[in-house]
Order: sequence, then C-alpha cells, then structure tokens
Amino acid sequence: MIDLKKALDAGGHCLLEMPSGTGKTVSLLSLIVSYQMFYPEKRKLIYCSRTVPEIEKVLAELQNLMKYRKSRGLNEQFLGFGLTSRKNLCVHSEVSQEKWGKVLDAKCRNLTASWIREKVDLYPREEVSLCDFYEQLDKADTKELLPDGIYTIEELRDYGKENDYCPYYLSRRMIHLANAVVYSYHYLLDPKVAELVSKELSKDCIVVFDEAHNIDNVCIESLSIDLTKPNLDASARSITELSKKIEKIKERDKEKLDEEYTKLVEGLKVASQSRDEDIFMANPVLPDDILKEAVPGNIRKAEHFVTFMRRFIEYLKTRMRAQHVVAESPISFLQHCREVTYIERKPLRFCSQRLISLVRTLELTNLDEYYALHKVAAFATLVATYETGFRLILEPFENDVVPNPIFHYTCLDASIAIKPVFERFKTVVITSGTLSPLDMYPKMLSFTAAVQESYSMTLTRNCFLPLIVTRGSDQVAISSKFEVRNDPAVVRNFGQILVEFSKIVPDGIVAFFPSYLYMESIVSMWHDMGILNEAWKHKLIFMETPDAAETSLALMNYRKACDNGRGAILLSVARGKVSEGIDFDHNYGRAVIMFGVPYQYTESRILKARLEFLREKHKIRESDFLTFDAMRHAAQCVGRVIRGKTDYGLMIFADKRFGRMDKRSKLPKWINQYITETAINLSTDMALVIAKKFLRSMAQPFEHGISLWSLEDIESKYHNNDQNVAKNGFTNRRVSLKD
Amino acid sequence: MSSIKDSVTVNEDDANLLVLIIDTNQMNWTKVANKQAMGNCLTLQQILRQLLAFINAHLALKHDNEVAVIASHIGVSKFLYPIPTTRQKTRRSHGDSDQSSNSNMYQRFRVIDDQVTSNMKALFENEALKSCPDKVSSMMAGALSLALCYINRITKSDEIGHIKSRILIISVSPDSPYQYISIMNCIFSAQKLGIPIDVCKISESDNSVFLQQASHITGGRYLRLSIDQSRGFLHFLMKTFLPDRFVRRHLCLPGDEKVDFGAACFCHKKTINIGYVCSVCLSIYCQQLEECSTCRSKVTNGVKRSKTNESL
Amino acid sequence: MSKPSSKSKEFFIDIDDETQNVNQQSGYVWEEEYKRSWDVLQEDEDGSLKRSIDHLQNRLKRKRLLRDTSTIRRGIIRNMFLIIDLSEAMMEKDLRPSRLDLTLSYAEQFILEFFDQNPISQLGIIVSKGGVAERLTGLSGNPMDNIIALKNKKNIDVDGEPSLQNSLELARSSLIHTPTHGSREILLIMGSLTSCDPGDIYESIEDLVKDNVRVSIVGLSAEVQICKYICKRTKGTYGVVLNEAHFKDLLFEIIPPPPVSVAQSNSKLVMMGFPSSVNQSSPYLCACHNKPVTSGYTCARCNSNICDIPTECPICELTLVSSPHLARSYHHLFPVENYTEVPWNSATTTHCFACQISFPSLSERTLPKNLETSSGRYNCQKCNQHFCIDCDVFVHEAIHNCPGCLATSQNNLKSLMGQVNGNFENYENYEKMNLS
Amino acid sequence: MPTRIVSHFKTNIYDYLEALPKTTLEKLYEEPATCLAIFRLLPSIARQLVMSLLFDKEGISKNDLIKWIKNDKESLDKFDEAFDKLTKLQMIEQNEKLTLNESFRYSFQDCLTGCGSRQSFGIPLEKHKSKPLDISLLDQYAIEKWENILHFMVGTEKSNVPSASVLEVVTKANLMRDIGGGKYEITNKGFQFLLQDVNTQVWAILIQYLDIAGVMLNMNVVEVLNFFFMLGSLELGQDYSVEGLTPTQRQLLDDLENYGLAYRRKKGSTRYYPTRLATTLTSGNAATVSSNVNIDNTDAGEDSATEQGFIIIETNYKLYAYTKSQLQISVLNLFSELQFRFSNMVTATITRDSVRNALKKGITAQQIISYLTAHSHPQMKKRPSLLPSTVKDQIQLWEMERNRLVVQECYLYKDFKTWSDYEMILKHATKLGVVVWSNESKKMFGVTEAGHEHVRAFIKKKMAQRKSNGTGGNDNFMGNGVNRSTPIGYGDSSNSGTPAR
Repeated sequence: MIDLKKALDAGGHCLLEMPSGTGKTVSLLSLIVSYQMFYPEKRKLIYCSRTVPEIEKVLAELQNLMKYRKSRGLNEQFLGFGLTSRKNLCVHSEVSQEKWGKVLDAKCRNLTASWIREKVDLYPREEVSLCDFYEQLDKADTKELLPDGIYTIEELRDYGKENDYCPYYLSRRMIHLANAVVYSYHYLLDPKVAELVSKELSKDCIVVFDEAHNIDNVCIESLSIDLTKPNLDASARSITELSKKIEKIKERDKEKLDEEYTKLVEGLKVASQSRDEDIFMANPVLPDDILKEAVPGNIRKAEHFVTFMRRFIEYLKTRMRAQHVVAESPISFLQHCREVTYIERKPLRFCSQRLISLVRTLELTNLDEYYALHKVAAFATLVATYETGFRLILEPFENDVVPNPIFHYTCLDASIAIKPVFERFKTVVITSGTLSPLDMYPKMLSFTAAVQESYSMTLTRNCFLPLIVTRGSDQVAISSKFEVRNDPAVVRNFGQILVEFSKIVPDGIVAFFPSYLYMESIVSMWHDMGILNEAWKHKLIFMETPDAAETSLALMNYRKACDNGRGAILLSVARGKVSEGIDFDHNYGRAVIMFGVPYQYTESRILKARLEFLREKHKIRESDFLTFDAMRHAAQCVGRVIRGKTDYGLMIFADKRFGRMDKRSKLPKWINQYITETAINLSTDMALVIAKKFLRSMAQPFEHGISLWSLEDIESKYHNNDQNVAKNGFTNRRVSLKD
Repeated sequence: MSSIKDSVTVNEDDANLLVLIIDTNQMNWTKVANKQAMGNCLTLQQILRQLLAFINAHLALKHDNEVAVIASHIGVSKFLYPIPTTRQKTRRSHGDSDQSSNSNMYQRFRVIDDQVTSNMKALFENEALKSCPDKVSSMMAGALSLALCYINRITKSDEIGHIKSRILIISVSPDSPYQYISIMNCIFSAQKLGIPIDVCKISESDNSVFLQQASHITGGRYLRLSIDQSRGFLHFLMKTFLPDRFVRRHLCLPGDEKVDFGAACFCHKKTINIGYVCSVCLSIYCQQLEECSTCRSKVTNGVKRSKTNESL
Repeated sequence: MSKPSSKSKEFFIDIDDETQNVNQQSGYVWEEEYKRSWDVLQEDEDGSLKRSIDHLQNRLKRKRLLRDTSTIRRGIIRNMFLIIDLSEAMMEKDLRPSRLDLTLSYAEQFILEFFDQNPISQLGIIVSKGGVAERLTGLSGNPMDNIIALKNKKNIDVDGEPSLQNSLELARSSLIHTPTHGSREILLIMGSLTSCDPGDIYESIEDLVKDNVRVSIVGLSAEVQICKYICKRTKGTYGVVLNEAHFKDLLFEIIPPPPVSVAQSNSKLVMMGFPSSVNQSSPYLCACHNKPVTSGYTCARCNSNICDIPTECPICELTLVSSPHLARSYHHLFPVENYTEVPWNSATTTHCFACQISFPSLSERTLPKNLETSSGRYNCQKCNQHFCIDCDVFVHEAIHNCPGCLATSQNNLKSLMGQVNGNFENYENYEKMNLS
Repeated sequence: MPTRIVSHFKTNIYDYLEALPKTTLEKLYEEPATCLAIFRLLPSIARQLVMSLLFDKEGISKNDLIKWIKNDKESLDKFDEAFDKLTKLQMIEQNEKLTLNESFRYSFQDCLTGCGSRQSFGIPLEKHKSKPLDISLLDQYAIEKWENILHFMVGTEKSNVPSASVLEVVTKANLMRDIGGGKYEITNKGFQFLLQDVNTQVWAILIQYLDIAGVMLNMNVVEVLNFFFMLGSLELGQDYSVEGLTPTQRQLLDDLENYGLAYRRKKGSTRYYPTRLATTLTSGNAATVSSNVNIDNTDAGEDSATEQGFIIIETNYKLYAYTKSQLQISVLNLFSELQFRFSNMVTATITRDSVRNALKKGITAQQIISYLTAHSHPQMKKRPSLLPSTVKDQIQLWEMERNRLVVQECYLYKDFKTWSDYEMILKHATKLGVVVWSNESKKMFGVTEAGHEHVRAFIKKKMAQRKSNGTGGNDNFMGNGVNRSTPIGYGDSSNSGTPAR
C-alpha cells in the first residue's frame, strides 16, 4: 500500500500483484479514496474491471468502505457508480426486453437519436415514439441529477425508475461529476467507445485496472477487425441501399447534401462534435494531424463516396478468393490495392468519418443493418492509418478445411490501444492476482512503471498446497506436450490422477485442460479405458462446453453435488469462461488439477505474427512469451480455488514441465513461496500421501493449527494503520491549512 | 454388577503397596471400647499396636513392599506415613528416634512405626479439629481420594509396572451421608485403576453400606468384626488382609458374600423395588410427583413407558 | 513457519499423553521426534532444560482439563445411535491396521466406556453400505448385545458407498419414539467422502433439527461440507481424524453426557426397577438370551431372570438398574472445579497435598529468564490446597472429587453443600437413598 | 558339601540351610534378624502360612489349613511346595496340630512387634558423635574391594593379590586353581561365577566361607550365619558398634572387610559400617526395584549404575555396554567379541564362536542370558520382552547344538547266534524297558547297567532250559557274550558312546 501511495504522489503508473482473496480491492479503494478525499483537487477514480459481476463487487466494496468512513465520523460528499452497456441499464418497458445487445442498442437509438427528436419538434402531429426516460433526463438539470453516494448498477436502475431518468444516459452524463466511476476496460481502451465516454475525464484521474492479467489481449482485440465474406456481402448490400437513398434525397432536398458537402470542406470539426447518443459512429482515435485535415475531394460527394466504397469492397472480395494464406503488412496491402483499384491511401483513411457524416445527413435509422458496412469502413480507416504494429492475414480456410475465408486485420502491439490512456492519465494502477513476471507488462504495454510490486501472501495456516505431479504411479512422465499428449500411458496416468484424487478429496474438484479439443479427446479416451466409470464411483462429472448456457447449467448442478455431499468433478478449459470469472471457494473447489500446461494454440497465424512482432519490437523470445502466457492462465485457474483465509484447497500441476524452474518462476510469488522442494517432482502416489495429510490437518478446527496472532492479521492491521496514518495525516494537515 | 477382579496381571515377585486407611474417630472408638465387656477392652491404642505389627508383617513379607498410612479423622484426613521431608531431615529423624533400646527392631519397621505413632499423636493433640461440626463421621471420602492420588503417583513413577497396590480400610464410624457421592466416585475410579479396596469394619451390628459396595465393586474383601471378635484383631488381619494380590488367587478368604444394592426412595427412605427416577438429577421416588423435590424441576408427568407397563 | 509447527507438536502430544492404554503408541510423526529430543534432555543433567520441558508438558496436560465445570444440567439419560460407514472407503489402509478394523475395535471400546459413563442410557448400531442403511441393533441398555453384533463377521463386510440420508433417517425414525426426557443423539463414523442419497438430504436434516436429534460425526479422511453442515445445524461436533490416537480422542469426546438447556430438558420421572440378585446352585434360563445361568437378577416387576444389569427387562420393558449405576452418573452432575495455577510468589507449600510429592522450590530455580515456568502447584479455589499437576489431571479425569475439599475440616461440609447448591436445594436426598 | 553355583542366591543359601541339622536351625531361630532373613527366602504362600500361624499358639490341623487354600491344582501344588519347604526348615512342627517352631515363633513375633532384647539388628551409635559417613564413599570402598577379587580372578593386570583368607576361600570354592608358585588360574566354575549378579556371588563366597569357618577356623556356624543375616538387616550409611558381637563375629568382621562387606575407619575401631553389599544380602532384587520405589532414593554410585544395568543388545547380535569398568568388559569378553572401545562404552557382537568359547569354559547359555538380563539397560527394561528373543533363542540353540550327544553307560549284547535268540532277548529287555539302543542288522543291543543283571539272569535261565531239554548244541549261547562299553568324552567331541534317544 505504501507503494501505491508513493505512486500516487509521484503521479506515476504502478503495477501491483496481489494474491486473490486477500482483500485486494478494498485495500486499494480505501487508500485511494482517502487520498482523493484529502487533496483539494478531487482526483477522479476510474476503476476498470473485467466483467459486470466484478464491477458489482467493486461497487459493493466501495459502499462498505464509505459506510466505514462515515462511521469514522468523516462525512464527505462522494459520488460513485458503475457504468455499463444499455443492456444492463435500460429501464424502458419494451426495449429492455430485448435479449440481443446490438439490437437493443439500435432500438434505443431509434428512440433517442438527435434527428428523430428534432423530427418530433418539427412535425408534432406525426406521431413518433420516444423514450420518455430519456426525455425526462434531457429536461432535468445535470447538476442535481444524481445525489452523492455510491450506486451499484442495480441501485442505479432503481433510481432511474423512480424519477424516470434513463439510468444509462444518466450515468454517462454524470461521469464528469463523479468521484469514482467503475466500468469495464472497453470504455477506456476501445477507441471507438473511449472517445465519447472517457474524453472529458481530466488528466489527473487515478485509473485502476483490476484483474488486469490479460489486459494486453483486451487492447489487441479492441483494435483488431475480422472481415468475413458475409460481412462484405452485407456491406455491399447496404452500399446499394445508400446509393438509393442518396438518389431519393437528391430529388427531395438537394441543399441538404450541398450543405453537408460544404461542411466537409470546412473540415472534420463537425464530426468531432458528434453527439453523445451516437456512440456507434465514434471514430477511432486518429492521429491529430488527420483530424485537422479536410476530407479529400474524391469522396466528398456522396455518390462518389458510395462508388468508392463499392470499389473497395469489390477489391476485398477479390482478395477473398485467394486459395492460399496471405499475411502482409498494411503497406503492401495498400500498395497492391492502389495498383489494382487506384484507391489512394488518403481517402481510405477517411472512410469511417465520411460514412458517419453521410449517415447523419441521410438521417438513417435502424442503423444495425449498416453494421457490416461500418465495419468495413473502420477496417479501411485503420488499414490506412497504421503502418506498424498491425498485420493483415487472410485465411481462406477455417482450420485448413472448411472454405470460410476470413480477413484478419490484427493488432500486434498492445501498447497502441493503451498508449493514450497512459499518456492522458497521471496515475494508472494495474493490478491482478497474477502478473508475474512483472517486467513483462511494462514491455508489452510500453510504459514505465514508477512502482512494480508482487506481494506474497501470508496466511493463518498454509491453506493451500501446490503439488507438481510429474509422473504417474508407474513412473511414466506425464505431459501434455504435443508429441505425447495422446500417448495412452500418459492419458491413463492423467486419468489415474483424476480417479485417485476423486477418492481422497472431499466435495468439489475442478480440472482444467489446455483446450477444448484436448479435453474432448482425452475424455473420450478415458471413457474407453473405463476411467470415467471409476471416477463416477466417487464423484459426479460435469464438463464445460463452449456454449455458455450449457456450462452455466453444468455449473449449477456441480455446485448442488458439492453441497449435498455427493461430490463432483468439473472438467473445464484453461482459457474458458470458468477459468476466468467463476470462483470455486470452500467446498466448491477443494482441489484444482491442471492437466498439462495451458499453452496457446501455436499453429494460429495471428499468434505467430504476434510472436514475431514481439521478438522484433520488444526482444521477447517466443518461448518466453508463450510460457508467460501459459503460466498466467495456469495461475488464474489455480487461483480460483482459494478465496479468503477460511478457505483451503489443493493445487495440482500435472505436467512434468511444471517442474522446470523457468515455469515455476513465472508463477506468482504468493503461490511460489508455498511450493516446497519436496513438492516439485512427485509421482501420483507420493502426491496422494501428501495431499491426504494436508486435507486432514486442514479439516482441524481453526485455532488448533497455528499461532493465533497470524502474520496476516498483523499485516492487515498494518494496512489499517497505514490508512489511518494517511487519514489522520490528512485531517491534521487540513486543520493546519484552515488556521 | 460388573466388578473387575485384578485386571492387571500380578506376579509373585511384584512389590506390593498397601495403603492403610485408619478411621481414627475417638468418639466411635471409645463407643466401641465402652461396649466391651470388662477385661477384654479394645482401645484405639491397642488397635494401633496391632496395626503396627500388621504393617511390619506386610513389610516383612518382601524387602521391597511399601506402605502408606492415612488417618481418616474427624473432619480431616491426613497422611500419617510417608510424610515428605527433605533428605537430611529424614536422616536426622532416624538419628533422633534411635534409642539404643530400639536396636532389636528392624530399622525400616522402626522408622515407620515411629512416624505413624508420632503423627497420630500430633493429630489427636490438634485442637482445631476438636471444634468440628459433626463428631460422628470421619472423612473417609477424603482419605480414599488421598489414597488414590498417592497410588496413582506411585504407579506412574515406576515404569516397569512392578508395584501392585491395594487399599485397606479400618473403619468404625457409620457412613456419613454427605460423603455418598464422593465415596462412590472414589470407588469407581479405584475400579478403573484395578485397585481392590479391603474393608475391615469394626462394629456390633450395622454394616457400612458404602464400604460394602466399595469392596464388592473393586473386588476387595469386606469383613465385619463384632466387638468381641475383635480381640483376635491382629489374627484376623493376618489371615484376611495380609495376603497380597498374588497370593489371594490361591487362598479362599472370608468375606466375599454377595451384596445387594437395594435402593431407597428419597421421600420416605423406604427400600423399594420399583421406583421413579428423576431424569435430570436421578433422585428416586416411590410414587409420581409434580415436581422433583431434589432439583425442583417441574415434572411433565405421564411417563410413557410406565403407563404401557401398568397396562401389562 | 517454525512457530506454528512447534505449536501443533505440543497440541498433539497432549492428546497422546492422556489417552490411557492406547493400544498403539504410534503418535504423530512430529510428535515422535519431539519425544526423542525430550529423552535426550532427560539424559543430560541440564536441570534448567529439563525443567522448561517439564513445564511445557504440564501446560499440555492441563490444556485438556480446562473444561467448563459450571454445573449445567446434562442429559444423563441418553439415547444414541452409532452409525458406522461400511463403504469400500473403509478398506483404506491409511489407519493401521485398516480403517474398518480400527473403527470396529474403537467402536467396541467406545460402547463399553459409553455404558460405563452413562449406565442408564441406551445405544443402538446402524451400518450403512451400498447406498442403504441397516440396523444391526435397536436401542438397548446392554453393551454386550451391541458388541456381539459388531463382532459378527457377516454384519461388517463392506460394499459400495454409504448413504447419509438413509442412515440418518433410519436412526431418526427409531429415535423419535424415545421419551423426551432422554437426549437423542447420533454418532456417525464416516470413512467415505461421498454419499448416495435418494432425496434432498437438507430436508432430512431439518427433520433432525425439529426432533432435536444431535448428530456428531467423526470423519476418517477429510472434511466434507455436508457433514460439517449437519453437525453445525444439529449442534453436534464434527471432527476429522489425524491418526489413530486422535481418532480415539474424537470418539471419546462424545462420551460425557452433553449439556442440555434447561428449556428443552423437561424432566420426567422414569419408572425403574431395582432388581435383587439371585444365586442358584442349579442353572436356569435367563429371559434375555435364553442361556442357562446360575447367577443373575430378577426383574423387580415380572420376576423374569436377567443375567446382567443395567438393562431393560425383556418381558415387561422395565428399566432395571442398581443404585451404584445411578451413582456412576453423579460426577457428571457435580464436576470438580478447575484448579488454578499458583504463581511463584505464593508458592509456599512444600509438597502436593494429595500425593505428597515434593514441589520444586524457588531456591533451586535456575532458569533462563525468557521462558517463565510454573511453580508446579495448582490451587483449588474452595479449599486452597495445592496439588501437583498429575493429581490435578487425575482428580479431574478419574476421581472427580477434590481431595482437599474432602480431607480438610474447615470447608468440607461447606464445599460439599456448595457443590450441591450449585444445582439442587436439598441435596441430603442423595444420601438417604443408600442408608437403606 | 560341593559348592554348586546356582543362578540365584536364594536357592543357594536355602540349600545350605536345609542341610543344617535341626539343632543349629533351632539356634538360628533365636535371632529375630535371622528369622526375618530366612522368612524372606520362603515362597510367598509359605510366608503367608507362617504369618497366619504366627499368632495362634494352639495351632490348627493341616486339613483346616488346606481348607484355606483354593482347591485348584495350581494352588494346591504351591501349597505343598511351601509346606514341604517349611517342614524341611523345621519351621513347622507337625504333631496332631500344626504349629510354628517355638523359638522361631517367639523371635519372629519379637521381630514384628519390636519386643524382646536380642539386639539382633545391630547396635547403632548415636549420630551426634561422629559425622555420618558418605554413602557413596562406602559404595566406592565396597566395589573396590569386591571387584579387586574378581579382577584377580579374571587376571587383569592392575589387580593386586587379595588377602590370604580370600584366596583360600576362592580356591576352596574351586573358582581358581593353584598352579604352584603363588600362581592361580581361573576355573570353569570361576567363569560361571563371574557371570552371576553380585548378590549371588557374595553368597557363594560367604557360604564357602561358612564351610571353612566350620572346619578350619572352627567358628560357630550359627554365630557366623546370624552375623550375616544381621548385616543383611542393617541400615546403609549407619554406623554400628562392635559391642554385643561375639569374639567370633568380631573376627568375622575383619574377614568381611576384605570382601568389602563391612568397613571400618581403622583396624580395631569399635565402629563399623555395613556396605551396600552387606545390606542387600537378604533382599534379592532390591537394588533395581528400591531405586524407583523409594520416595527419595539416595543410591547414586558406581555399583548402582551397574545394578541399573548398562547393556543394550540389538536383534542383530550387536551389543553395546555403557561401562568403564575393566572387570565388566573382561566379563563381556567371555562370551562376545569386543569390537570397539570408547571412553564410556564398548561395542561387541555375540557370535557363534564367541558363545561356543564360553560354553567350552563350562558357562551355560542360561547363565549368559541371565547375566544379560540382569545387566540390561533401563531402556531395554521398558520393552515387554527384555532381551530380543532372536538373540536369546540363538544362544540356547548354540548350546544345544553342542549337546547333540549324551553319554550313557550301557552293556552291549552282540554276536547272537540266531535271529530268534536276539529277538527273544531283546523282547524281554524291552519289556523291562532297559534297552538303550538296538540294531537288527548287527544283531546288537545295549541295556542299561540296571537292566544288565536282569537280562543276564534271563539269558542264564534260557540257557538252563535249553540244557535241560537237552537240545545239546554248543553252549555258547551268545558268542563272546556281554562286554561292557564305556564311552569316554562328551559333548560334540564324542564319536564314541551310544546315540542319544
């Protein structure tokens, strides 16, 4: 925490690894809040988390904290709330019924888009439906929209319902007033979104990325675009649509177009003042110079633009026909493009803006139909904008058989997306349970951390036990290495581990595999070997599937089985939903078994490209990155089992490669420190013995085991002191200031 | 009534620890004495002399036999021997006590006898005890507890399990009601430890119910001497109580006739065969009540079982 | 984490210390090494070291003792079902000689001790295997019947998984018929980690709670959530064994009768018979086993012959006891108060009041300052006599009287009465009963 | 009377007493101390009997007494044994009623009640005059004296020749043999002697001494014995005055000093101290037991250490002895191979050869075992079976394997003419049960000496018959008939002699 404070004072970025389940969030919040509260310029806190539930959690924590502070007699006005998509916030009667996020957005927009409302003003008789929540909001004065306090998403909606404000827009409007905003990464990273949501955030905001272990991927995704054949066809269609519309308008009122034209001439300033409702249209963060420039002549006229687009799309289509994989840099792509279609680079760059303005002038509604087209436009713009750090990959076949051409435009450099964030804000805190090795992140995200710390966990009792099983009882080394992964001996040994542990571990066991494919193949083999039946004797078995619904059902039953003493095993995948979001505390996860090292699918071209890039740019060796990536996922999975100090569980790494130093060293410190020498090279039976003992001793009532005044208590106390000191310090200072 | 007979195996060359509990309630002794026909009068002193002889006999049996003597007196029970004293003190005491006249007595005998007599004298002279609430009873329970503790310690202290212990009670006083529970507790723990409790009750008529149970439950000997028998007191002692636990296996000793534990109801003190027991405090009554007079707990009457049985 | 580990050492040794006649001495590994070092210490004549360890041990000995001696009501009359898991998991060898064998032998000891401590209670046995529960013996007051049932080989072969729900239900179904004045308890020895239940076990648990049945579980392998829940819900205890010795301790913790809140314990007058013993030269058939016997008792009501008491008359179902049996339970009603450790400054006595062993005296106290030692004296609040640690233990574990209070004039009556007034007004009752 | 070396002193002294004539016993019984001592030698039942008889003058009939015994086999046997001993020792007089021997009864009563004025428990002096003697010093003295003798026997260099009287006894007891020129060498008995525990050794010597005393030094045996027993009942560390001792006993005292049983500051001082050797005379296994019974046991000191035992044996025949004493080591050397020697302990192994050597010296396996048991380390005592059974059994096996052959004198009948003759005679012999060995093919058999006469008689008779019914034929019924075979040698050396049954 000291470190964090330093960072804040220094106004530098910092990188903190804190074990899961040790009150990471609250300790962060408490310090920052008290920090904010003290300094006159109330630095805004922006807390980015990954999923909606996590956002909820954070808000809850925040509430407790504020309650606590109030109880400590300092009552300050503090506004904090969560921001999330319409889907979660909308209170409109029918709109909110919508299941599908995109559609919902569209519907909402149809009720709220600027021109529609203008229309209402113009022809009152013509009856147009509007979202009255939004209207209410619009009428109200921003100042006293939302009283101070902490609002969880749920509460926000309630509030909205009560005084007929649209919670979504409400929150959007309140951002600049709030002291703390909690939302998901994208609002900050995804340029399209970021532009509107985050642009009015002042520089001195304190940004926290929680659970940020795979922030780099998020960055990359936010800048990558995949074009499929269907996309292109759709966009082609909408082009024709457009042209038709243009024709119509030509007849109806010519001047509108002209006026737009002139606008374009004046430059893009207009675009920049696009109104908040039109998130969808937001343009990617462009280098400023471009923003200054005016739209090149050859696409200023609407019909020109349309034809231009058509041409481009055609071009893409032709490219799609290629039978072999193509991977090229944007430059070469443009080169080729120019040769074939005489499309210059510059106009491409402006595609998306042009499209936006066009759409507005045409006052199109139900924009979701134009989604594809916009994708293409965005694609064009991006291609034209960045030379480095990107790659175009054309894969004609889906995993080399099914002809399903995909045009990947992938960002290789995570730093691009996050760069503005680092530049804009004084302090960015990146934290997670698993960030080791720490130096990796600064490299990939190309920033300099003022502080980077990995905190080891100190526990009342060694409440988790990492075991590295390297060989089966028959001494055959086990590994998920590609060569041996399907060797029956190995599979049997894996099975053995599963069965044996299902015997001795009570209630729930979670088992992770590197990938769905591998899981399926192994499970079927186990079935043939009769291993599953063996395991069935002791526990029920559930499987995670790519389908979210199925999985959640499986999860539910899994929990049930754990509760009523039947015991259960959950087979899941290292990078799957289970491994990220869901906690297996207490009896839901007494043991986690990692079958093999969860490496990425190395054959993927995108990955290859990325590796290559990393090597070039950051001097990170592929192997290093791969292991790093694998281990952080492993750590994630394993971290699921232990939540809080009353909890305990086994962590079993079943792969001989885990034994190696290079792998272990990449595990977070708090896990590493409990890996004893004896536990790094075990055979199944040995592991069993140790595990048994462990479980027995863990089952003993708490106070028995270990010194009552545990290091943990001391440390947490030390935290509190720290904060108190901070607070007191502040208060005193405040007093002195007053005098 | 399951009473364990020597759970532990005793060998011929085991050492024996005899803990002798002497009831030293003068009142009762004098009572006894008065009961005597003239001539053969049995006073505490005589008894004591004979007991000493008995103790010596016990010690004579084996070189490594041990003895402890506890007085169960009015309102107090006390160790007469051994009295722990620091080493050089014991020496000195030997020194003091050896009048050369005594030289025709075995050293060990002498030491013990001297200590017992002197301590007992001290006990009688102790004024404090004269002012004690009840003069009739003696602190048997306390004495037993002490004895058990002592035995417990001795047995713990030799790891080869060489020492076998037993308790002998010489009692004259009637049972003190107050001590019932504590005596019972002692008895049961003695039973657990496998320590037989021998009882020699000197009284004209009435047996001591407590002590009878004691010897019966622990597999000891119970012997009641009517006064005129008690002339040959020493002889009885020798014959009945001297044999150690090994020899007993081969002797048939007097006084193991069956004892009946009749219970008496709390309300009218009359012996009953069928009674009602309070489920909370286990006190016994001869008929249904609204409230247990002992623990004052309201009785939800209508005892299921008994009803069914009445119908039988 | 050296400190904790050492801690645990201590804790465990104490367990082993006071498990009398534990048939196997194999303690815990770490305890082993502890003992060894202790021997070493004894051999060299380093007084101070030896002392410090003495002290250590004393602390451990006592740790066990400090139980609450507040004279609360206890369910003297108990009805208990002993449920034994006979699943395949019981064949595990991780407890010598095997979970099953050990369990059975302990179960036997348990039953004996149980009846020794609670003579007028009843106990039955249920086994659960292959997903079903089977009643070996119904509630009965006779230890032998139960033990015999356990000895019978065909009762104790293992198979399949146990069923928590079935066995609990079965136990409950017979327990609800027991009169309310007795406590209803279930002791479950669970080797398996899983249980196959027909329905929703939570409902069964609620029923148990409703009929205030107390369930205690001893797990042989690891902590199972549902067990923990059951025990918590039914106010029972849940323990997982560490090794053989610990197993025994967990079992025997169940033996002293559980305290009952005055509210739920509605006292009743139970009809009981005090049979007279018979000794006949010619053997006759006993009503309980139909075996010819020569000595035994006759039921106080129907005069049928019974070979041993306490039991329930097989003919007229009258509970047959003898007054000593009742007496056995008394010490539960009047526990001895805990002794308090005597600080050096008031350590005036030279020897233990009870066993006459001489205390360490201040003079020869040569110790490193850092570890404070006890004066080895323990004081009874009532009679202010000092006792040595062994006696302290012995008094509280075995005799259940304070020798001091009983052996000293001043406060013997008072203390006795005091003891009594704790609970009952006219205590004299207790005595009259045996002056018959 | 030959000095038999036996495993335990009780039997030792007991035998001796049994042998004594009634009158002597009578005299002995006049001393309470002696009574006590002898009493303690009795088996427990016997003691019980004595006690029960002690206090009635008129006594009871034997049948009544037997009523007192449970009538199962075991108990009755014990009773008989006890009774037998008592009578042998003249303690019980059996006329129509059983009574105790008068003098015994009186003096034993005195002993218990402390009446009488025999002063038989020694006359202690008042402490105040002299500062008490340190016990450890006494022990030291005793050990030194005693071990000196043993050393001498073993012939360790440092040993100096003990006094003449001692030598005499030792030779008399033929523990050592005089090989001229004041040179002595140890005998088999000597070796066995070494293995026994101190107590037994002492008694062995003392009894020896008694013999001599009786014969040469013409001392009064009774007085001597009395003195011994008195010593046995004295208090260690207490000093006693010589007054009240008969001249013989005073003389005796001087000798006993040589053995380290008694100690005097200077020759002819009127005050003497009994040493531990003396005080433990009558109390068998006292030393080990008393040490943990006494509330505050004073015995520290070398011999108590040795009494405590110092030997640890492992199942692998390894032997660790925590001792400095040259003596013990050389004793160990008798039956084990020493390996290493450290300041305070030696290691050795028990091997077949080492044991056989011992056996050759005439030491029995039983003695070795009892020695090991007697001296085994407290640690070992904790274990249920004291010695590892493997070792124990093996030693015994080794002994047995030496005595595969037993020797029996017998008459050999051979050279029968006809098979029938052979058969007939043999049948007869077997009927008599005197056949030791027989062999069809060789037509030979042997009969015991006892049987010989009968057999010969039988043969004569047969011959006579034949003669009478004049079957003529040559009369040498059995060629050169009987000849006596006297096998020599014994043990495994014997290739002669007849096979054992």
